Amino acid sequence: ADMEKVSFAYPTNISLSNAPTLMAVGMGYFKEAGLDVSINFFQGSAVMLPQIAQKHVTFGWITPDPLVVSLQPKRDPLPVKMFYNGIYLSPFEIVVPADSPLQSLKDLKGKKIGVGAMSWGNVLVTETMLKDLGYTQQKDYTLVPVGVGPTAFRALQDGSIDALNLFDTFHTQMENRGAKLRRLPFEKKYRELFSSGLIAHNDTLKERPDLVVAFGKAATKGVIACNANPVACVKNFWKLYPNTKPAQGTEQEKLDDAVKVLQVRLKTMIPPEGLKEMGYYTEEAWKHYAELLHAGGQLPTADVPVQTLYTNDFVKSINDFDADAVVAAAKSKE
Amino acid sequence: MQEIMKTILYPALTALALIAAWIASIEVFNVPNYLVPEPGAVLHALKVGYIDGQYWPHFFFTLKSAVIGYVMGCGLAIVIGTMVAESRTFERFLYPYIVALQSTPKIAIAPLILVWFGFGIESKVVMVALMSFFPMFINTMVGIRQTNASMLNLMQVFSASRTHIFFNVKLPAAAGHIFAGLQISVVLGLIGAVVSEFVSSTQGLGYMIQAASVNMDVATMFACLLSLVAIGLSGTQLIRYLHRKLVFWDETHNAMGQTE
Amino acid sequence: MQEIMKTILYPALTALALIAAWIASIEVFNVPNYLVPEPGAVLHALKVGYIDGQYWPHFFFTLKSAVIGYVMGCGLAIVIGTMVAESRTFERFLYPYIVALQSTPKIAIAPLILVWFGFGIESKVVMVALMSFFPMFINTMVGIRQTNASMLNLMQVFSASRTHIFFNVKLPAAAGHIFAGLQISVVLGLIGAVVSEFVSSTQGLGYMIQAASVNMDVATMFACLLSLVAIGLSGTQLIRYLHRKLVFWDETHNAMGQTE
Amino acid sequence: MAAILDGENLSAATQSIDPGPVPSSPAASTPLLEADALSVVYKTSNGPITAMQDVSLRLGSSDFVSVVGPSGCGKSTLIKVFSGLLKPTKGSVRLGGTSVDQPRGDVGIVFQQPTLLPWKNVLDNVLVPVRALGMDVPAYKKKAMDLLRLVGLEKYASHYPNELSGGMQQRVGIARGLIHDPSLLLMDEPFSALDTMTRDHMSIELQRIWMATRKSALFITHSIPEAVFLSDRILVMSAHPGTIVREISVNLPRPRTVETLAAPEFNELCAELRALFSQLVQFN
Amino acid sequence: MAAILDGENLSAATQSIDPGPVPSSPAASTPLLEADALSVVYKTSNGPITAMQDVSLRLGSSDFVSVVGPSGCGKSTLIKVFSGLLKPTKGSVRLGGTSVDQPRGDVGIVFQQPTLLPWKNVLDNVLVPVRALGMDVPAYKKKAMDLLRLVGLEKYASHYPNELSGGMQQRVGIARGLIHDPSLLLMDEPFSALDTMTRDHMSIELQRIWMATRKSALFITHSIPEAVFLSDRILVMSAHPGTIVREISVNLPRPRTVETLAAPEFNELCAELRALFSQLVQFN
Ligand SMILES: Nc1ncnc2c1ncn2[C@@H]1O[C@H](COP(=O)(O)OP(=O)(O)OP(=O)(O)O)[C@@H](O)[C@H]1O
Ligand SMILES: Nc1ncnc2c1ncn2[C@@H]1O[C@H](COP(=O)(O)OP(=O)(O)OP(=O)(O)O)[C@@H](O)[C@H]1O
Ligand SMILES: [Mg+2]
Ligand SMILES: [Mg+2]
Repeated sequence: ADMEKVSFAYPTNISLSNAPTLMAVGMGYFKEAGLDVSINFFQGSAVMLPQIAQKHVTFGWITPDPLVVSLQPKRDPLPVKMFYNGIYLSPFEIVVPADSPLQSLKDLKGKKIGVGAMSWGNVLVTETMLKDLGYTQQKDYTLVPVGVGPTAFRALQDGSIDALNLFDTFHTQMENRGAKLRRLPFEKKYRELFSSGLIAHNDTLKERPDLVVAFGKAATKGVIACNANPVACVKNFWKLYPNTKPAQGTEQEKLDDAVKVLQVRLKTMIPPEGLKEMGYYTEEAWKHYAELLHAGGQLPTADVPVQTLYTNDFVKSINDFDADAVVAAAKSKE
Repeated sequence: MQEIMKTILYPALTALALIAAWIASIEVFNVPNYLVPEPGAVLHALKVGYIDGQYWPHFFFTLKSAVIGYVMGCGLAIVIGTMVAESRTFERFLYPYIVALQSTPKIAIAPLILVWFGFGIESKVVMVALMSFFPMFINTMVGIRQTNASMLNLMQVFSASRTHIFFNVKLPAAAGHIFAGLQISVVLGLIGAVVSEFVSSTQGLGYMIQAASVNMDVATMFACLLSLVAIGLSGTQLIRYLHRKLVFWDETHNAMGQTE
Repeated sequence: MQEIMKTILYPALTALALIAAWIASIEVFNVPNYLVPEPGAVLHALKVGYIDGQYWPHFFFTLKSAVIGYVMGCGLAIVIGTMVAESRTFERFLYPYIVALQSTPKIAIAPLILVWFGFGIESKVVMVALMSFFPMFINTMVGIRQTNASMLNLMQVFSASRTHIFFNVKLPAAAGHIFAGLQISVVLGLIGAVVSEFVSSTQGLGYMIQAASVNMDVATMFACLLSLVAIGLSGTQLIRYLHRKLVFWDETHNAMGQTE
Repeated sequence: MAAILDGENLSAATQSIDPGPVPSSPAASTPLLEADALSVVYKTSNGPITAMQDVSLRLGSSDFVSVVGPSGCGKSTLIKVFSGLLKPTKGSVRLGGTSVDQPRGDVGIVFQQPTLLPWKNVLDNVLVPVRALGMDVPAYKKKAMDLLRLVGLEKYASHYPNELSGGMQQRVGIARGLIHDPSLLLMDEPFSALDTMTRDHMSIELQRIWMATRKSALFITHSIPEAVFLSDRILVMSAHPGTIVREISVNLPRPRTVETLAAPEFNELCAELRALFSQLVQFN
Repeated sequence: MAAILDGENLSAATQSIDPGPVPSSPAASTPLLEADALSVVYKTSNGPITAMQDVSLRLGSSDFVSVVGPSGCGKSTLIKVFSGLLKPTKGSVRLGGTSVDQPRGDVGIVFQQPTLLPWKNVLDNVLVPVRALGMDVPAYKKKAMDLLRLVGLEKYASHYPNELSGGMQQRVGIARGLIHDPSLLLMDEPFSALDTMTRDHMSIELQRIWMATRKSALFITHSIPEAVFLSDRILVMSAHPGTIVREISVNLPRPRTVETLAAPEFNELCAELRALFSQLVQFN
């Protein structure tokens, strides 16, 4: 009866990538946990982070790079921590048209690579990755900001760029629209770069561990349920956000396309260790992140106290539920 | 009557021509439908949106923040524009900061606005007010400065108070400028509402556009853009109508007098 | 002389007051520096940027697209504004579409602009032109419509050509409106440049702000915002100066005549 | 020069009048301007106002016709219609044989208000018709300076209108009306803001210019002696409705001089007009 | 009513003049307005123009003083200075004992141009001073209508200025100048756009009003008989530099009527002024 009001925010606009976590709404997991969750969307983590730092937003979904970069001398530390690893594998890919002669990252010498915007976090990673091959930006290759969606698609098709470096889900969407794409292989260490996870204010983590666990648990159940029944997950998402349902195409086409996109995302959300270990961070991964950002010139030193940025304290309690029951419930959902 | 016919008929003709060009560009130039949707798809989106009713809450959310912010922004702009026009001291102290504030892209200061005003409708209203402010401010200032000197002298001879002069001479004399400002601000305020919804919102036409664009759903994007256009057009038409009705003395209209 | 002193001194005073308030808010209210940077950090960023020279290419890139786009947008606005003011037919056919185009948030049509004009400076110029256009358009239109009827009649009696009337009567009569529009468009054009750099660019102050904002580097953000403000202020001051010089007959200035 | 045309002391001044060369014989008056049954009804905020009713008028190609009448009787309206700026509600106007539907370049005009362009200096204001009609500007510059000398403003050629007094502005307007030798000259109370002496001087100069060029002129005035002195014919208008109640021919020989003013016919005409006039203006 | 004050036929009209009640005795002329050694130099695009030089003037609290002088001699400038709208370059003005640095409410003014507010109808334009001074509007509405009747515009009370003829606009300006019983009335050629008959009527009405209220009045005109008819004193100004060259007292008994106009003193004064005037205006 007495539900606790909790606000949860994404630093991007709503898209199918958010569907797994939001399956918790459709399955009623938040409600079960006594949480009345309002969901907000912000344009960029720079807009969202201050909201969490001011406790206007309780929980957020965020990539680690702004946090790592904030660990600079003379900067006030942000009073926030990530407490749940949401995406284990890097969602970024470099794609080329299927009939392109380019086969590996090596072939990108002298080519134009499209990125969403120069300010995107993955640009650093891409630069570092190509640096490993001895290539430097401007000299050996050029990055072209092309935006997402139609413009990026168009740029790749008309040859203004040779390769495109965006999120996996964007690429899948293009394929749904008829594009024939091929993904260039990444080195394992780049592929295994973690990405977004849950974040909260230090005070919340200290004073309301119960709330943190309750929220994390419900969200985790949502991901598991979605993984068990992607079709129901898509339908749940469309029910929550009817405007995200495409206007063009038949019902079945829309559903098929959406499920394809969703499965791409789910692949990055399920940890290699299996469903019981959802949300763990390793210190190496964080260190690796700092090294990358240092190599890319964003951090003056790679030797930063990354352990202040995250905590694994809650993961055990969060995973303390019956995953099989969740899978079963999801499978029986329409 | 004929006048009304023309005001409706001509734009309708152009609209038809545009739609024909739209269809032709898709058919002839093979513009892909992830870039420009087919008119049918947009129509369908509009139907789903407004007949089945899914867009209405978004439409009203945007309308509400736009209207409140517009009224606040324009009101403030008239007051401050008048102050700056009336006093060299105010001008020196305020003018550079107003230009400074306005030269800063609002998107860049959005985080501050969100922190101060929250991410509810308040921050959208503030953004609309900020956007509507500047054209009104400049036009009010220039308009008031241009008031015919003889009329001001007339009032000064009678020691009329500043307020009296403002309402009886300066405001009507600046009416042309003010209405021009009001028209510009309609459009800018609307953009302010949409942009602030881009930055953070779970409602509104701006949010719909952003969400649709992420999902590559161009038909919905176009449907929402058309809704915005409808609001913008109604707003400017309303201002133009008020302009004609209220500023009846406007010289050009009475030129040499109209004969029957 | 004294006038110049005042024009410099007063804003400088306010600026000092603002900086004091800035420092105080950080010290007293403990505003964290990920939200508002310390003045020292901004100064440092400015030094690195402009003395060591790292910002200059960005500064000039933004300036260049802003200036080119501004000139194009305002020029076009004066031409089309005049056409619409002069002809009811043009008005009927064009006016609604101009308002429609302008009511659409530019960010929403940015993808189309990018597709048509590429990712280089062209698309930024187009965006600036689109943003500068509207205030100029409306102000030109309203200004020309308000031209004193007796002056027009005078010219008509001599069968002056439309062009002649335009350059000799309408343009000078609308000068107040036009300069107000030019001032507004400076600021809007600048925002257009920055926003288009947000959307897609590898250069410019907008790109710098965006990049800094991702890294939560507020000092750099503020330094770039200050650079924008500098451009905006110089632009509007230039326009105001031209206004005073060119529109010397402006009634208020000559009020009852000035005595020595 | 003495006050002649305010008629207060008609014999006072006899010196220094040069009405210009006397033309060999007045040209036959072929109709230049024909107005038939003109009516003008203005739309106003308080319903229609009939400014003019059933006015017919014929002006030969070298006629000088004056119009007198009480304030608000429709004199300015007549000028607006003849210049093509206002379409009459009824009736038609023909100028040089073709119908006047819109303004035409061959008309010179002096408005009741000076109507100067504030962004042009005095000389350029006088040259406005020359530039508007695409005529040769340098050639007319000297004439403009001569006209400015005539109206006593040669020293003000490079001043701007808002630096002039009311009477000076009106004089600039007069110079502008005369600059381009139009075949028809319409003047709406051109001398109203001038002092007696300047006014007399201007009347005599106007007669000299008119006799030299023999163009058609329609002259609106509030001064009866001025009308009699200058005109071939005088039209008297009444108000409510504005219509021509009387047409009086002035058959005094030209050039008229101060002697003319002392002539009994002159004074009889003035007296006749004054009597007529006093019936037209009623105050309660 | 006949043409009286254009002086053309001074014995023509004897009927229907009602100069109002005769006051028992004229109030003693205590100085209301004192101007000392006024000079006005305008800044212009072509260097300074000396519009007025060393003008001194004293106006009693119930004086009627006229100013005559050629166009551009500085008459309007004088009015601007007295009303406080223009600061003189040199010299000082005192009104009712205190220095005039800025406009003050106790002055009524009729500008040379009508200067009506286009967004107010005729009645509201007449009421402008009443509203500006915060006086009781309903109480003055009747007076405004009376004044409009006086100037022959009662039917136009709810029309807007751009629907009036030039002379009608000027008459609205006159009514507005009289509405609020100021202690000083400044009038700049108020009758210039009016026809002879209306002008005469207005002169006589003005005298009646002035005699009933006995306020100070400064009246600028181009008509010599008008000045003589209305004034206690007449100031004659010359141009370049604008300064007072002569002050003439008019000692004709009040109320002045058409008989006054026939009086030899009246005509002598007019002749004297005219002679003076003809020396002031020079044309080459
Ligand atoms: N633009 C207009 N709109 C409406 N009514 C008008 C307009 N101009 C003039 N009138 C009306 O038409 C009538 C005649 O006006 P007009 O200006 O022709 O008079 P006029 O003879 O020139 O008078 P004056 O000697 O005072 O200049 C007046 O009653 C006036 O109210
Ligand atoms: N605002 C002004 N700026 C500059 N010079 C001016 C201004 N007003 C008047 N003057 C000059 O001052 C002189 C006197 O002008 P003023 O208007 O006082 O003359 P006036 O006697 O009223 O003439 P009129 O009878 O023609 O109205 C003129 O030479 C004029 O050029
Ligand atoms: Mg008239
Ligand atoms: Mg004057």
